[in-house]
Amino acid sequence: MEEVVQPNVYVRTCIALLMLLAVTWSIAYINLGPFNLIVALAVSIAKAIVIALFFMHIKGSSRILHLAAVAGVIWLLILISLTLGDYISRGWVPLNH
Amino acid sequence: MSISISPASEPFVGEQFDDIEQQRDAAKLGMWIFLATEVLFFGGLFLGYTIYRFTYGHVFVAASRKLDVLIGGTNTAVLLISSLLMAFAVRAAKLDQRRALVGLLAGTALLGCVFMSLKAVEYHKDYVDHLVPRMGFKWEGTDPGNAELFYWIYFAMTGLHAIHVTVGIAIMLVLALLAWLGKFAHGNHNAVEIAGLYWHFVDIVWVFLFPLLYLVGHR
Amino acid sequence: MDQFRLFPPQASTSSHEVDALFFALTLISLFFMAVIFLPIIFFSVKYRRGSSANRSNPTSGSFWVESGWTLGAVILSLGLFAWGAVVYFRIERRPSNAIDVQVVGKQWMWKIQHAEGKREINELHVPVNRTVALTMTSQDVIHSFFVPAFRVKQDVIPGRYTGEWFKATRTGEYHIFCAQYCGTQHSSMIGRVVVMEPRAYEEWLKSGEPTESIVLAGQRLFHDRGCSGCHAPNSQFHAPLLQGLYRKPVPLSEYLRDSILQPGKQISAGYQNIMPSFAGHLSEEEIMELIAYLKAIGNQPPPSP
Amino acid sequence: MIRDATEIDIKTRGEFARDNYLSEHTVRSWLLTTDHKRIGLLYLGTILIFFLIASVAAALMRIELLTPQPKLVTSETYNKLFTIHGVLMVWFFLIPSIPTVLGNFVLPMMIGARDVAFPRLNLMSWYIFVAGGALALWSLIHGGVDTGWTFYTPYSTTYANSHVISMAAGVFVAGFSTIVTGMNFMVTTHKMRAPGLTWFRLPLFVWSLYATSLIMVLATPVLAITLALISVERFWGVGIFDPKLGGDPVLFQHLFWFYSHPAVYIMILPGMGVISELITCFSRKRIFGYAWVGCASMAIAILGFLVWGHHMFVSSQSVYAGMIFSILSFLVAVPSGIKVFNWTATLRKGAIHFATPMLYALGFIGLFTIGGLTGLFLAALAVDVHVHDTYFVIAHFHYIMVGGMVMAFMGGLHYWWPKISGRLYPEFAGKLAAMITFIGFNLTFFPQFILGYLGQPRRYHVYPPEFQIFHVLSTAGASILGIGYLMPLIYFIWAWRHGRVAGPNPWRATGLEWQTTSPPPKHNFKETPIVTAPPYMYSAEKDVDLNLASI
Ligand code: HEA
Ligand code: HEA
Ligand code: HEC
Ligand code: CUA
Ligand SMILES: [Cu+2]
Repeated sequence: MEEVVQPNVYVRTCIALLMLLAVTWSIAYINLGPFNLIVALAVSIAKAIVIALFFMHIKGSSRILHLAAVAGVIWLLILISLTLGDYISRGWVPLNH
Repeated sequence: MSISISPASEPFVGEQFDDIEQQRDAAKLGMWIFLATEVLFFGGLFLGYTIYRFTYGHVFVAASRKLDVLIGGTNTAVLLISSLLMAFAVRAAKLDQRRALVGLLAGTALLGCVFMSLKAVEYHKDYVDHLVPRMGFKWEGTDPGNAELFYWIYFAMTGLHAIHVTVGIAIMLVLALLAWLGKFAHGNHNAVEIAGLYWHFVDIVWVFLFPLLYLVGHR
Repeated sequence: MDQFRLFPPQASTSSHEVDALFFALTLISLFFMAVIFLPIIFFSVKYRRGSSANRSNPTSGSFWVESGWTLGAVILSLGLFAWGAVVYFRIERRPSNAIDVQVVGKQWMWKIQHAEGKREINELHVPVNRTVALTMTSQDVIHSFFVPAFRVKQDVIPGRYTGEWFKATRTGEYHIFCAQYCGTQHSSMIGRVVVMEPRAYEEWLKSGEPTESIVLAGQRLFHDRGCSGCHAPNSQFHAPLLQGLYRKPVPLSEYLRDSILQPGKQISAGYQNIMPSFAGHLSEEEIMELIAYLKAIGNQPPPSP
Repeated sequence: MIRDATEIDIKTRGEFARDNYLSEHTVRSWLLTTDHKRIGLLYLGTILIFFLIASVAAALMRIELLTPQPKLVTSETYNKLFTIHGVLMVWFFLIPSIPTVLGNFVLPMMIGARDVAFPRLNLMSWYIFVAGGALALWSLIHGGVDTGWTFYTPYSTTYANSHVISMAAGVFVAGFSTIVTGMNFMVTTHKMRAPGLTWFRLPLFVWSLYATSLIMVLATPVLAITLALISVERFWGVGIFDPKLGGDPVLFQHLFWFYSHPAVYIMILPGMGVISELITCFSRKRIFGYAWVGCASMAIAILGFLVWGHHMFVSSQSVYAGMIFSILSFLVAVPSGIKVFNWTATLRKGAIHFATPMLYALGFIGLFTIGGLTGLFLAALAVDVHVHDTYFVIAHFHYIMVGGMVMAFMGGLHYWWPKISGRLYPEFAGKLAAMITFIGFNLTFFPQFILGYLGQPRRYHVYPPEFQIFHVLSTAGASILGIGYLMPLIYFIWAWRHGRVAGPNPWRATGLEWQTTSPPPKHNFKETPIVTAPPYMYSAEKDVDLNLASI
């Protein structure tokens, strides 16, 4: 028999998640300018981490699983940041007038 | 990943493995690697979203406002709760609680169906509101082309996610059936555990989709 | 143009710069080939199985040797990168005081128009020793405007303007190739650049039927298509005057293009978004003519109200 | 003194193992097998079919290009030929080649395991692959596709009127087979190693397969979603690559190359792994700089994800992005250099034996080096402006992919053939084929460098007459090259039944796969091996003594 987690850990995790959902949802009605996006993303990341740690049991599992869990995200960041870099810097050197 | 089914009281160990530990570790690692590929599979769409949101920020805000936050938000809650049930299902499987396991898997599937039904209602509403590209799309505001682009990305992302939910529901139903037949008894709960990982992953994707699509800018 | 050769003609200012880097790379490649192939041959002979060479104290690694060649390769790489980047920057950045030529690519031909209004297809006449700058777009798929003798190439993208420039240094005829695969007749999308003495070029410009300059054509369109109905001092619509516009920092061709085709994308401060989109109503050539006109009046001072 | 590889085994000569993985002969036993060795052979058969079709396309192209004006086929057909050639060669031959055939066959044995971690998934991945191939062939039979293997938008989405969707679907499906294989190999390497087999005792082939799997797993899904987007856009006519909606066709290129540049390392890393095995075995010496070569594989795999924009220097990508991608491209070349240098250094003080696999390995080093160095020309921004989309690029990648990877595949096939079949192939024929391949290859592709710098664009059906001489040389070379490929096909088939019995370890190599009988039994080892030493404990000095004594 493998070890199992206490049920209240799951319940608390879920409550935390629902609270975070409430945060994003309500923040959206306040104008924070560009911070709306930043807050929304921060909350989403927090939610994702909570789910991975407790529901998916990353907490307490081997290091290789930690690596596998972040690898996809890091690679996605590579894809997005380098491509976005192209779009942002287009036009810095005018190719036509 | 190998779904090991055996009625014996000893857990079933594939002939390539030395012991059940190795088998479980392998299955978990395999699933996590698969989830990494899933991140990048969705990643292509996230990239498209990022680039066009960067280029056409204003229209994206306007277009996002037409989506139904109430349905989107409720659906987020539905998925989060379904994840709770799933977590309990895995626990029940490990503790060899057959009845609880069947119930929890069925419950997870049920919430998945609730999600899909709400999604269907929402898609229909979008259709009625002329928000579906190529199907009577109408846009009163500025820049109809880029607004259409937003909805196209919206449907691509939520559509791909919906496909994943549907697959997840099917898996849950099959697992519930197998659990009912007692296939996961005696430590053979590997399949439930990795299916759980999948379900939680689908949940995480939605956690990002909800604010990015429904809450662009403030409302 | 049609004779056997091992090396392409060098007919522009860039061609020398690119070739210099090319030769440097060739030399470095030969160096590495020597450094690798000669030892392989030497060892193959000396240490062939059964030879009586001394094989005592074999080494299977050395931190210093490894770091040495790694570092050497890194430094060399950085140098080569820098050289390539400097020349690239020059090739990509459009110089001022150039002769403007508009190029529209379509399956499978190049439509070219000079500022003076003269049009040609699959041919480009330019004077020698003058900088010529192309503003290019495509009306269907991606093409690429490639003149090997000038060592320049640039993809031509639908919905956008890209630029390419060269300064021919030798008269003669050179190939134009479409280098980006664009469909069935991709390999027939070829033409020639004719580099002429300035005098001959002037004559060529004047030859044939008299043409309306690109700016004049744009002006005509501006009236015919109803732009002037709004963008005029006494218009009943509240629309910005376009004189002086081009002096503002933003307005490049790209911006003007978007203003005409996707007017809602960036709204000028203080105006309502009432301008209709002209997407689909203007050909790529017409848009280019309008832009040329807008640039011309854009350089004028705004009329005092 | 031993002059010929076939003679090595005289002393170590063993028996043909009767109890082996091939013992069952029914069709069912093949189609339902979960044995990694059999799956490797299933893959071998499948990819050879695709190689054959793609080669016929190459032959037709080469014959057509003999004359500047069209003779044999129409432009439309020509475009379909290079598309099918590229698509099949890349996705249905070269990417699966070494990983799924040699990797499947020897990886579990090399790490002392009974099988891969997920044998049933392994079989499933073959079926997925076959399904993808079937879709691609369906598309071919119904008229083919004319987009080039790169599927650039908006041509592929809006303008091409050929069977793009089914071809994209074929590649999409095959992609999942790649992902499953990569995942399987990674888990196998992590979880199934024999006791004592630490990471730094792994054979370098395993390191390279691990690095390859990393790319397969992290890059392929992006290709999948991109192809899905193409199909959807083509089908429904709305989409994110369409300039009419403000979409950007260049975004497609980012997505495509984010996959396809790493994919070129899927197409070379396994080859490098094979070469590491061959060089050390046939010079009877420990490989020089083991850890550096192993880590270089990982460095290539990871850095390889950061350079994709070097395919887009003239695509209207930003000048600064171009510079970033250029500098990273130069840096990713360094670990490849480390490998080449280490292979060369390994030869020093060895006892070099010129058996067929070694000839292929040396050929690989030569051709890969040339191909790689010309990659630097392409990475140097200004030069790429001129040679982009010309035959210079064609020559660059054929040097690496055909001169490099196909050579490595052949070398590996010859090296492990005695293990796979339990028999030796005729050594003289092997050497001859290796030599013919090498000569034919250079004649085919070297002229293309000159052609490319002269400005001959790629994907050209008709071309200016002054280029003809180089095309003629190239076609002549291809005919010789074709013979070089056909020969092994013939003598391998012959040797399968009639070759001399090889015994467990004809090369007296050190890997675990050589410690079991040939052909190996169903679960590879009679008992799980325990590893106590680093790999490649060869000794050139002793080897020479041994030989001299046997004169
Ligand atoms: C197996 C396949 C493979 C491999 C391994 C490589 C390896 C490399 N490739 Fe290649 N490439 C392709 C397959 C491959 N390529 C294909 C298929 C295309 C065309 C796609 C298409 O458009 O259809 C292409 C196109 C291509 C381009 C775009 C050209 C264009 O379209 O304009 C570029 C540009 O930078 C490039 C660069 C490189 C570099 C720098 C390496 C490096 O990794 C090479 C590293 C190796 C060496 C450098 C040699 C050994 C090193 C030394 C001897 C030490 C000395 C080194 C230094 C000083 C750094 N490649
Ligand atoms: C990945 C592996 C791979 C392999 C192994 C090959 C192998 C070969 N390739 Fe190819 N090639 C590509 C990948 C590969 N290629 C890719 C990705 C492209 C780009 C496609 C695109 O642009 O979209 C390309 C494009 C390409 C072109 C450019 C087409 C164009 O742009 O117009 C050419 C032209 O010479 C060519 C030739 C060859 C030849 C001669 C071989 C030889 O190695 C093949 C040898 C085999 C034979 C020759 C057939 C067997 C022999 C006979 C049947 C005997 C009779 C033969 C004759 C009389 C000639 N290839
Ligand atoms: C119905 C009225 C109307 C017509 C017709 C019209 N415009 Fe406009 N235009 C406007 C208004 C109003 C604005 C300011 C709001 C905006 O930026 O979209 C504008 C803005 C512009 C701008 C951007 C100016 C700036 O300061 O950034 C350009 C350039 C332009 N128009 C060109 C054209 C051309 C060329 C045509 C004809 C092909 C045309 N317009 C036809 C009303 C019109
Ligand atoms: Cu136009 Cu190729
Ligand atoms: Cu590349």
